[in-house]
Amino acid sequence: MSEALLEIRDLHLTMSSFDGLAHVLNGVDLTVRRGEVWGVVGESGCGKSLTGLSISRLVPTPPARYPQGSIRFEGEDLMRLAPHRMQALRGKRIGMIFQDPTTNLNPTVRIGEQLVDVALAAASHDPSLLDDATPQQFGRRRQARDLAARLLERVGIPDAQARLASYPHEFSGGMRQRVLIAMALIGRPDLLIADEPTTALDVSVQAQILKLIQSMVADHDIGVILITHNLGVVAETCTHVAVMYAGNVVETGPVAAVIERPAHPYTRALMAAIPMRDTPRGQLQGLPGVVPDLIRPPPGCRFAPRCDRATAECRARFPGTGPVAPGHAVACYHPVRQPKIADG
Amino acid sequence: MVEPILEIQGVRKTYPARRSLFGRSAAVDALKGVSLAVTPGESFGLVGESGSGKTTLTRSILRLEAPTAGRILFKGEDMARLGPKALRTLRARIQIVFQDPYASLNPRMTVEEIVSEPMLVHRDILRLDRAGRRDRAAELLALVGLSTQHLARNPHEFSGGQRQRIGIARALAAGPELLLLDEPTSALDVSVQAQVLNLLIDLQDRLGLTYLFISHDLAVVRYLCDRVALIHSGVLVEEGPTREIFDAPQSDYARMLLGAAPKVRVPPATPSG
Amino acid sequence: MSKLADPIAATAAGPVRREKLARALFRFRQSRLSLLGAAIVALVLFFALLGSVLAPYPDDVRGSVSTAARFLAPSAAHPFGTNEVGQDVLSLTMAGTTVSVLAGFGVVIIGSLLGTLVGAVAGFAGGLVDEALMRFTDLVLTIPSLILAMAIAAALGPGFENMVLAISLSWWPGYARLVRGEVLAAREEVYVTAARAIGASPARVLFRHILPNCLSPIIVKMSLDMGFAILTVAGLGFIGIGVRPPTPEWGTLLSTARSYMPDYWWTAMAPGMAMFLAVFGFNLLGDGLRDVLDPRGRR
Amino acid sequence: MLQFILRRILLLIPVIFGLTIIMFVIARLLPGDPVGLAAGANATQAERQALATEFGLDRPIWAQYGTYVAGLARGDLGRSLLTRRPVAQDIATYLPATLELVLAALALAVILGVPLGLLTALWRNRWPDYLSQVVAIGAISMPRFFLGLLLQLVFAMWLMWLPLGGRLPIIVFPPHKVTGFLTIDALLSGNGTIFVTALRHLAMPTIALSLSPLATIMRMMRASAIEVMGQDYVTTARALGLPRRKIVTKVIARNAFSATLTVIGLYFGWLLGGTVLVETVFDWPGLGLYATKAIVSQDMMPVIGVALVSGLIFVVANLLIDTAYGLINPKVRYA
Repeated sequence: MSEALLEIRDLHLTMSSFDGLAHVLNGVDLTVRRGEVWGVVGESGCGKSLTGLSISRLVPTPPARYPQGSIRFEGEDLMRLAPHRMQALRGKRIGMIFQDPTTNLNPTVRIGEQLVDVALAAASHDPSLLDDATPQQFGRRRQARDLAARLLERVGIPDAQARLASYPHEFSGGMRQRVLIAMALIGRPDLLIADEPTTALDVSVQAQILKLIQSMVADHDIGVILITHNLGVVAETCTHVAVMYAGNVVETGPVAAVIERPAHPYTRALMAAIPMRDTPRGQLQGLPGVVPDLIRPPPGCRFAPRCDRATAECRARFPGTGPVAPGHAVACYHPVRQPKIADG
Repeated sequence: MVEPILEIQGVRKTYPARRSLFGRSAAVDALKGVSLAVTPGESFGLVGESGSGKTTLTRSILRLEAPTAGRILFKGEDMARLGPKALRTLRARIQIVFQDPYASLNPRMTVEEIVSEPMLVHRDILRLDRAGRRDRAAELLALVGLSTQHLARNPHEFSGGQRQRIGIARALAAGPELLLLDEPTSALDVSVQAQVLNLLIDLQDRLGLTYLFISHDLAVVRYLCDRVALIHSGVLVEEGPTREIFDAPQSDYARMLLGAAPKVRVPPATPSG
Repeated sequence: MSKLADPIAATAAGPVRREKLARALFRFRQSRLSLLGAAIVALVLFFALLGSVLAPYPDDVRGSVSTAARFLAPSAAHPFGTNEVGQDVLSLTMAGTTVSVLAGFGVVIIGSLLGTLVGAVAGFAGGLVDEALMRFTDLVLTIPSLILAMAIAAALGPGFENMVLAISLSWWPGYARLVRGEVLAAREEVYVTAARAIGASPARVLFRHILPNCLSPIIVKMSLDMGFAILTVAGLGFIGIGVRPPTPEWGTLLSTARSYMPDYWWTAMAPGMAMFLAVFGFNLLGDGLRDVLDPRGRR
Repeated sequence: MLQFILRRILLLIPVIFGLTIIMFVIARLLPGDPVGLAAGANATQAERQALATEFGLDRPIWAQYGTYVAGLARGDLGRSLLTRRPVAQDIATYLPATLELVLAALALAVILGVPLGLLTALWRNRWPDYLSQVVAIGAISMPRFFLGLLLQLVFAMWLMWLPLGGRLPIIVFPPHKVTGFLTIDALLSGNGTIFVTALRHLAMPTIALSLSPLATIMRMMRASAIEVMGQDYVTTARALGLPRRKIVTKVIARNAFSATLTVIGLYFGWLLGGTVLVETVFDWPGLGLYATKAIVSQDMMPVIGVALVSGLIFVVANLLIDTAYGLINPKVRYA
């Protein structure tokens, strides 16, 4: 069990809005080790993206506030870090990829220049990064350019050296996402956070991008957090999964365990709502009710109002996270302990 | 053989090259001769990725665009040869539900105005006065799982799932026979999607509607549709009963697409825990 | 940034329209600047209506002169002093509000009506009609508006109506471009396609779906333009075309005051500051309205 | 790129043609009394009739237009009753003064407006931003000619720091004419003192003319910078560790400026209009003053000539701005 790369403990986040104070994160716990690919899955408004952004402290703190909780990266609490030291981590130790490839690249700057800028920023903290690209006497910018070309080739962009001079609008959606992956990994980070990296892409392109992320992980032995609302993507790409609902992690564990023996009622409802190979027409079980209002959240477990197993205990106090199997934990007083569900 | 409710015969669509101030953009062949037939009461799935031409086909069926060649017949009548009046009455019989719940409803209108607009536009057929339209609107809202209390509200006060229900109520207002569903649930969360899909199935059974279901999501198409057609860059690649297509795909494109779609099951070679 | 929780399910019953109005008013009150703007505009409109009546020396306004009271320095009796013919500058300025504001309204209303018509037809019809109308609009825009207004005023000859017409004829292209852009954007909206798919007639689509959603930016531009129209009217007055004396008008007042600088400098202060205040008020109000009305601004 | 410019130049021809039609309509067709205006107020009936036939006002419209355009082709913009000289000649002499003033004002507005807009955007919602917003709206609301009078009153009459008006003191010989811009010609002929005097004369009119565009460009730049700061690619740049300085210059400033550039083109036309009032206040011998004097004495042809030339300058200026926009924003080039 290598020492934890990232440890989020009891993270709380409140966001002030016109209608009042929204309690968006309600004590998130997550631990990621090198080589692990964590799928953080949940429906819109569950706080998965905000969790990802909070790690790199990209959530602007005038509207948002972190009343309690810590985010330890290799033992160091990022919440207490000075801004300039935090900036030193971004891109160098923590890489990020976002959802929409059409809006995440600077439209007025060539691809090569954008890659070089990230490489130079990372190299300013660790000069050795550029050395293995080309010998030193050619100058840092030239070294960075060669590194960028190599990265573009690595992510599967044909004649990379020439394409450095192209502008973002000259690439397709899939190609742009590859460029963004190259940008996120050029600083050789130890943790990669990908927020819905394939949602905006076609199914065929999505499959290629997911395989690319998997091979990059294998090459550099890094930890990955893949944020998505699609359980299928998690099943085929991730080693572990954390299911989130209304600001809480309700179930975590190895992918196989959680998919075959989902223990939390919400995870089960989520899987029952997905049309499978053999779901007879009309038998799909929708989840009645609505996501809770985060400005006046229900006391205790936030899923209780929609949960058919809820008891007075659930509505009174928020259940702590307890194990149901080795490495497989759930935040519920009445987890479901059953044999494997039929094959998906 | 039952006479098809909708027939698309060899429809082609070419967008001419646009001479813009800064350069020429090449002519685009969006549809290269597509033919298919939808029988009454059926749910027909049209699956294609972006740029496959499925949106162009939808707009051609609704006569929002005229195909360059080929014919589209609704219950045997060639829609191109209909006069403006006949075309308008035809529009009452074909309605559409859009993908984006946030953009498909006029932000300045109340739910009552939105749902009763088709009845107002086609008052010559439906012959409903103001009160009649209001009652029917309330009835339709109940049919899609909303309440009369929502009539006076504006779209921005509803969740994505509820807006999609309002879109469906509007589509049913003029009493259509064919409903075009343009990716109606892809913008919704899984749990909400399931409710809307079941609502669509329930409405089809109760009102005997025919669905043309357009989507890029194979799992949803398999769940809802009896027959499926795969379209790729303007060409119909494969067509047939849903079971056959999914269990024994003939074309390479179909096999690739089915393989690429992520499935919620433990893949055989699970990366070590 | 992810979208926060979906908008909360339909809120409690209660009269809906009042609640929407309350939210809009709250946002308007929030920015103190727009409140200040609204107050100034109210003051300006008040003087526009009752200026000549409320003026401390109403007969001065009607053109009576008294050489004895020439160039009196600012005093309690004459806060802004008197001019070369002994008339109280403050009274003239207060009366001058009427002409400036009236002309401003005239320009904005004629300009916006003409421009909206051209813009809506061009945006909605598209094709050749759009091309022709827009080429003509751009053509009118190439000539600087003040010079064009001067040319038209020169051709039409002096007088209040001619001046207002001259400025309006050079003012409408701004609205044409704005409305055309809004209509083109609205045409692409999904709910407009939905209306056409339902079978709504082109007229219904334009007036029930497209124009209502273009209204806010037009209203914002009209309130901003009020200020600039007043400036242009005063400008034409300053260079000598426009209202014939004895009707008091800020531009002409300033022009005559100029020739008595620097000894009797106070004669210029009142009209100049009145101009500044009026335009400042309309600009603040316009900004405030934009935050409240323009959905795009809020989205 | 070249093809793009050539096509735009070709587009000039219909524009010029269109301008002549508009001017012809104003000069001849508007209900005013063109003959009376052209002949001057106290002309006798015989003189008016002679002028009518001379200008062919009794001939059909299109024939009149034919002679009008033929005249234009020969550079004949009619004759000014006031100066007795052909309008075209007057315009040639007064044009450089207006251009010098307009370009100086535009330069000042852009050089100060763009960075100020960026700074207020970066510090938005804090007190300096609120203050700058109020001052900006104040600057936009200040009538140019009233501001000119105030500047004259304070700096010329009371403090005597700056000259009251005009381009050069009468006693000073203008430098050898190359561009017609006194400041540049003075530099070219290496005459420092004339350069300084010319600059001191240019100061107040430039400030009066540029205050409003400066504030508007600042607000425009601020609005587009704020919009850019909300874009995903800025979040990506921050997430990947780009230093704040580079994010501000290369990501925010560049994208915001390319959006503001198109507006600066439109503003050039506004400045041309604005000079009319500023030149009147400062007796600045440019097209504006020329047109004002002409209009007051009902002398039609100069006003028409000035409007035509201003239109042309505006079109050419916008062509240059669009080309610059094409260079900065690559997407436009490969549209």
